Amino acid sequence: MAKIAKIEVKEQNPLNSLQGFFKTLLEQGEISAILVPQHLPMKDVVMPTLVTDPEKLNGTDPLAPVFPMNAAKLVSRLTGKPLGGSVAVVLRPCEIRAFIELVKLKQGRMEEVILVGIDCLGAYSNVDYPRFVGDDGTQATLRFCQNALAGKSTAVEDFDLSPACKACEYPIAENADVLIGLVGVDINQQMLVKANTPEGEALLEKLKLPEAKEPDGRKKAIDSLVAQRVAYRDKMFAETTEATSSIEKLTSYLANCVNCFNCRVACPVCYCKECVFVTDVFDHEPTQYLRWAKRKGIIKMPTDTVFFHITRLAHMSTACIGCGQCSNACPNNIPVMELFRTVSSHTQKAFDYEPGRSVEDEPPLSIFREGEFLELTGGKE
Amino acid sequence: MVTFTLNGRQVEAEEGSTILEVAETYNVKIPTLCNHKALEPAGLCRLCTVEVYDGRRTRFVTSCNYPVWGGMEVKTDSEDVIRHRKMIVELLLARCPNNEFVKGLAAEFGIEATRFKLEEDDCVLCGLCVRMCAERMGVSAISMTGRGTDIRVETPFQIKSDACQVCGACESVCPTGRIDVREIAKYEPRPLLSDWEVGLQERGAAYMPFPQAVPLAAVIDGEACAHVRTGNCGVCREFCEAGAIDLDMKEEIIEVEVGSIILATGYDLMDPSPMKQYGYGVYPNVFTSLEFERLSNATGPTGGVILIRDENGELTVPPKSVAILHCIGSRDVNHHEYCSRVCCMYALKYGHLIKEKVGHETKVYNFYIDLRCFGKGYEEFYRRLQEEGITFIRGKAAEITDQAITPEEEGKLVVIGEDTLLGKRLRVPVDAVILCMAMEARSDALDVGRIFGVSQGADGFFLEEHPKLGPLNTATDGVFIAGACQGPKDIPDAVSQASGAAAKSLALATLGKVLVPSTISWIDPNICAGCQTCIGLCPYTAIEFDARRGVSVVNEALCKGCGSCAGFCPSGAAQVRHFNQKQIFAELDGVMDAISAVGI
Amino acid sequence: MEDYEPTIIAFTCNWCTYTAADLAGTSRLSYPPNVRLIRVMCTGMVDPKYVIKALLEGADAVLISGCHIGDCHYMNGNLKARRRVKLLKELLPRFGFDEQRVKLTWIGASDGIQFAETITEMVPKLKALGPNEVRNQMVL
Amino acid sequence: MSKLQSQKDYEDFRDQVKKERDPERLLVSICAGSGCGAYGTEEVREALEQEVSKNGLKQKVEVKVTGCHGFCEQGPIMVIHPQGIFYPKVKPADIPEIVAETIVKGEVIKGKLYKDPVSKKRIQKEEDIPFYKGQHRIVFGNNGMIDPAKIDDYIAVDGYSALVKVLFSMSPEEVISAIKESGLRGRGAGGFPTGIKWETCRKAHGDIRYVMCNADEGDPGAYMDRSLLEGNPQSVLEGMIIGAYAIGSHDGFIYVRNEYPLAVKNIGIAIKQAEEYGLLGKNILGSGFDFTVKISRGGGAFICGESTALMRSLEGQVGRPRAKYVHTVDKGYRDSPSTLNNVETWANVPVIINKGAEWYASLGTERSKGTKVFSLVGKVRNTGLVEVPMGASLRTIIFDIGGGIPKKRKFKAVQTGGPSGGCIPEDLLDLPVDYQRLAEVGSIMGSGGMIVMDQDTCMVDVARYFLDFLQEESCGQCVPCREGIKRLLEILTDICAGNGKEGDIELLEELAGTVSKLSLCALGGTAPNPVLSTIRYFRKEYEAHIYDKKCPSGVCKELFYYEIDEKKCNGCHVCFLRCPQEAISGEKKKPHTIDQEKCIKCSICYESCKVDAVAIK
Repeated sequence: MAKIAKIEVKEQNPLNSLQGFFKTLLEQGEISAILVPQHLPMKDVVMPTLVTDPEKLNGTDPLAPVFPMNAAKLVSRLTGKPLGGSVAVVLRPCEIRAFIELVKLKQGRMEEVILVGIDCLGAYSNVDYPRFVGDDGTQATLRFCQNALAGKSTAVEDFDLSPACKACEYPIAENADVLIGLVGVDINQQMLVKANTPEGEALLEKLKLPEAKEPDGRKKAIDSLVAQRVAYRDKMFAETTEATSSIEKLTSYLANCVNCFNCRVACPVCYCKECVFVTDVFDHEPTQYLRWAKRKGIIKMPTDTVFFHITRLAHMSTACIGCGQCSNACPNNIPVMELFRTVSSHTQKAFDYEPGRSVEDEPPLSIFREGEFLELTGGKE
Repeated sequence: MVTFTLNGRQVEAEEGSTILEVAETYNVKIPTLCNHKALEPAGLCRLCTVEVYDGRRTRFVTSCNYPVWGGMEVKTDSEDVIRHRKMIVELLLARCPNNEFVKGLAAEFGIEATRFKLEEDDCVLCGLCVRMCAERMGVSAISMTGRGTDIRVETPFQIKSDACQVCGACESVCPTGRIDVREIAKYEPRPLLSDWEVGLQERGAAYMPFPQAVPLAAVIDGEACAHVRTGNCGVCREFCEAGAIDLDMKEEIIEVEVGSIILATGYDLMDPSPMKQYGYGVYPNVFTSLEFERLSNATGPTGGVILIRDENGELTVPPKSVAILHCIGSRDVNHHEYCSRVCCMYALKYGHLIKEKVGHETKVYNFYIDLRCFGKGYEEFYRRLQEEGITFIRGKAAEITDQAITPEEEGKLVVIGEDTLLGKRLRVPVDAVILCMAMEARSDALDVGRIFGVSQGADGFFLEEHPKLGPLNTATDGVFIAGACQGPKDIPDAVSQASGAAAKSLALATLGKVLVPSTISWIDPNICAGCQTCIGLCPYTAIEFDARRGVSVVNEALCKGCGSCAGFCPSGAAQVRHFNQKQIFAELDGVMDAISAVGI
Repeated sequence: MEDYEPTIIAFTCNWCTYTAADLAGTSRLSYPPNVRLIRVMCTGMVDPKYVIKALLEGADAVLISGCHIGDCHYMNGNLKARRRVKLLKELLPRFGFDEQRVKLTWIGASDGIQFAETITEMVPKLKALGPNEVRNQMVL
Repeated sequence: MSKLQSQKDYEDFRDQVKKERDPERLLVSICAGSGCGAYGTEEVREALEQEVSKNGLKQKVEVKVTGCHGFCEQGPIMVIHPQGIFYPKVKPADIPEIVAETIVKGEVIKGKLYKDPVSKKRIQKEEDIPFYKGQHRIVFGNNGMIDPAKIDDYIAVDGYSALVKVLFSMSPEEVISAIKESGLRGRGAGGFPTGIKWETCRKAHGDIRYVMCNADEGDPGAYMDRSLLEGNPQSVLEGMIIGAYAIGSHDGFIYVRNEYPLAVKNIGIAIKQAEEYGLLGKNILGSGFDFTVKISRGGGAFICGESTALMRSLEGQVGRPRAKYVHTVDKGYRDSPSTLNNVETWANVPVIINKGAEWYASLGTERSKGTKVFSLVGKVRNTGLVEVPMGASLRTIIFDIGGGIPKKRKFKAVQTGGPSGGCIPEDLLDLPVDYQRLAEVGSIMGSGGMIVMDQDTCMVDVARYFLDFLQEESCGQCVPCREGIKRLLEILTDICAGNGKEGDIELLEELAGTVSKLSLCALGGTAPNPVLSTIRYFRKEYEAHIYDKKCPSGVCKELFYYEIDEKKCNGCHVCFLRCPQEAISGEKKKPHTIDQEKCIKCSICYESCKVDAVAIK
């Protein structure tokens, strides 16, 4: 049975209380640092910061509806080799799930890290956030949270939360060591702190927070939120499937691609140090271009764009956790996330694989078994 | 050690040994009946009674279980002892006057008749069977039931026992032949047939594998041995004077590190049973070539005398005429298309042996397609046999029947065939038929091949690397093949090939090192992200993780170049030399370019 | 489309199917000339990229063929290949590549006949399917 | 009852029990041993209790149902204390008078007293009756005072004082040496010195030792062990605990035949009570010594009385003996050192400890000490259990105590030691009975069976009878016993049937020699005794059977006929009336004759003739 405590909210300012919680965490949690998003001096930028001084936690705002990058990559950098101290990382559910995938690929370690997850209400795209935030980032965050939790529209002018967030079925970071619960909770009064792992329980023990119970409405609120997102997602799948159902359509879908590979750079689970598409394998002989062109009469330049995307799907669609940073990063607004999530839904199902669920699950292509997929060869070994 | 007097002579013995044991070492014979080396002495028959004088009085004790002690005086054949023993035998004779064993025993004691009334029993109630079953087999399927004169050996409630494991140990120790395991066991006893004698002879669970076995030592058939199956029995230990039997020996897997392996697993003789027209298994005197080989062999079941089966199925009758049918199952589109190569020559040999051993009047008919007598001296041998009067009929025999249509066919096997040289249909009555069966690949060749990475050819035999350039090699480096596992061949050919394979192995051993193929993996450290997935996929544990650099590294001595790593590596850091991505893509481009140029 | 001749790119393992193809040849077995073999040491080294690329370059089908399960010269390369083919079979049909354009078979070294039969069976099916539309697309 | 936890606890309790017993109080003791029980003790007890309560005497009179008094011939026996008035053959109808006269008034009813058949006098007290007078009852003495279901009764006669003495003042070695000095020998059959047996067992290698009580009394007609277990089980138990202490054993068994239901019941009660009192079980009387006893019920095979067979039976195997070259004291039950003694031997132990080895050794003969209980049966007036010092002569036992042969018949022989004992003739009647002497004359002590035979007993038939028993009871394992006894019986049967032939006696002797010398166990070893002893002392009878085809005693039906002596017959007509075959003819007061065609030799005429006119020819 998970252990549940609460953060009491004073003056109807959950953000302040959350900051207070982080301070307690840093002071009493026997940890060396906290990785947590913080408003930077530039008024409309919220970036992960690594904080060791409790006093420097005043600007932290993990609730801000933006995440310029998937912080799993940062946690991977922090934990790839022994760190020499334990660090608490405050992450969105998709970041945690991405991190778990990276741990499977030996790009990070679970040791020395406490995963602190916060119920995710979604985020605006990097481009839209400055338009949303206005002058006071903190107030904007509080306003957003109240609205979102109350089920009111999050749309502003002509934009809304990013499609990835709208289609995300994982708003609750159930696999964090410590989970901060907002959904179904009156955050003007309190926020839940729930320990899901022995490590989380040990930490909560040290913090001496008042005990609490899960509010009755929380499960219902979560279910309703997920249902809303699944509905959005399924619509998105249908549209994308239609939009990419032939190679001709796919070509149009990806027509704007300029081989900048930003999507793969932004992708938290695309873990290669150097993508094969930038190695010399793809340094084609000039004569080859001509031969291709001769064969087809016309080839689109740059070449290898569709090849790149299908290959990337082959490589990591099973690991795609749907954070949407690919779309966020695309300079030419290609709906990369939509394509990946649609294809992933098939490839993940084929191997009965759910990325980010547990480090115990092995990535589909890293293992093999006798007697499986016999239908491929007519039912015989 | 204790010292005592045995028939007036000072003897020494281990403490704890029995008088009987000591007497045996001093060559003093004491008769026994219920004593058995493998069983605890019970002292039931009392035949081994001797006199012991302890300084005060004389007592009669059973020597089988009386422990010796210092200073005692033992007489094994005093007048009294002999008188009493004779009385015991006389009592037994009265009980079993018609039993050969008891009659023999009585004769040994000079007893011709008994003074008591005669009964009609053939059990002396020595209890050997019961004790064997209980003490050694741990089963107690039979026991002594009743009391006093009603005592007898029985199964519980006289019902056929399903506890009986049909081992026959009871039968084997019964001196009088009273015990019949068929009367005890619920299940039918199954004889153990000798593999070496192709089932023509029975054997025990412990047996000599074959006369020329090296080392010439007995083996124990684990599936039949009661000790192996149940942990009981172990009687053989008591009888092996060399103390060579270790029944606690466990099957063990011995790992031997070798530089090369020669497969010489041989062949199977094709089973003729499905070819109904030849009546194998139906007519007792239709033999396979291998069975006939044993029948004519000096170490075989008949000691080299060529005999065929009588009406009881026993090998007792010399044949007056024999047909030898060539190419059964080989050179046959319905079975094996290939020629088994050795049949012609052994068939000629059999003809010669029959003439020589059974007599020149014996008729031998060969039904052949062609006679393939290639090789040194072979054709000459063929000619000689023609001169010896052996009949050669060109034409494959079609059928064997016992349905006589003429008086001279009565009681004979009739080979129906055609003499293609004369263009005449034939019916040849003979006493016995030898089927020259095809040699075929071992039934487990597939499994063996998998273990060693050796493929089978279309005929099922192991595939050599190349028929001309690599006849001894296989697809797996360091694994060679020799003999009939590679294809039908006779002894000189098998010896030649084996010598060659041995030489190849030795060549490797002498060199002491092998060249590894260049087609192995390499991981580009500049690209490797250190995910270590390749380590889990490598079947040869040839990849290690270099923690310092954070990259995986291929051990070139272990890598076989399968490319499991390359097939996965998303960044292309892991690549197989000569099969790297650039090369494959180039190949692909080339193929596609060429196709587009010619249209197909 | 009567004169359409499908192109099959076959990634064949060195020990089994490549040998089988060789045997089919030395056995003088006849089968359609639509196949091009790319020899690999093991099906376990076939990168999904190769299949994607072949199809994008206009091949009408890709055949991956190796040793029977349990017979792999490298113990289990074919098991790994099977998972990769499974992935491709999920992935490629999303973009209109018919499922039949990727084929996995096990053909042992002595199965020259089976190799010939496999190709013989594939060609009419591919003809019925029509050419890979990528042939006329400007992408690679 | 809480457990007694020390010597003092025991002594206080014993003194209390004794104090509560008023020696002057009226006590009616009724024998409920198997003999008296069969005569109707239960009905007598019921009638007595009814009568007592009817007269309002419940407080004044104690009715005690006890074990066997020994004089089974006279059952049911009633003894009224404190006067010790002995009433034999009491019937329920006698009760009102006994209560009215003897209990209420204290008057003796002369007519109901025991009448000595020899002196024809009425005798009032038990101890004055010749049957008891000649006895020395150290083992059986207390039977009449104890209700076997009440341990307090045993403690009241100083029961368990020997155990207390042993536990708190003697070392095991001292106990063993006391037993050795007493000269006690096994009362079962072997006669092995008990002390030496215990000592060997104590010294034998092994962690666990067992003591066992052999109550598989199998001899036909013998029942002393049964009576002891039924009447005074605590004494046996006390002996076993003392033995266990001496040997160093903590586990005991009582192997008792299931045909003795009362013995099984009483020893069971005794064990339960002793455990409740802390006299058995863990930490006996706080001494730190543990000993538990289990009862094992045997199926009644004669052979299971043999020690190795008994132990195999205990182990759950078929009760068949093994060679005893390795003694059971070294490797017995479950291959552990085991001491097996018979019921009577165990019962002697507390006596020896209490009264001292020296006192015990003063009883008996040079090599046979103490007393022995015999079951005196057969053609003798006073059948019953007789306890005499070793060395008492056969004549004393049979004539003085046993009252001689009834019906004026002549004594012919006595067989001692059960079915495999020998038959001892009249001229050896003065033989002092001890282990050696019996062996010398070709018999054995056995467990104390004693069958008296009169002139009408055919000795060949006797031998045949016992061999028939032994043939069935032999375990059948070894050749001489199984085949030999069978053949001995075959020859004897032939002789009895008139088919004897010359050489049979010699063949019997030769075969018997082999059987006795070569058999595996004592059953076979002693089985020929009946044959050999009868040949030795009654060879003439054999010869008469074989050569004359006559059975002089008139038993073997093929070999005699009855004839009425005309001179003696007074024509009383009794035989005529009684003959079931109407084979006798004759008028009253005139000599009768027997039609031999019709006569089936049932012997009714012979038995009923008052003038001995019916003769065996």
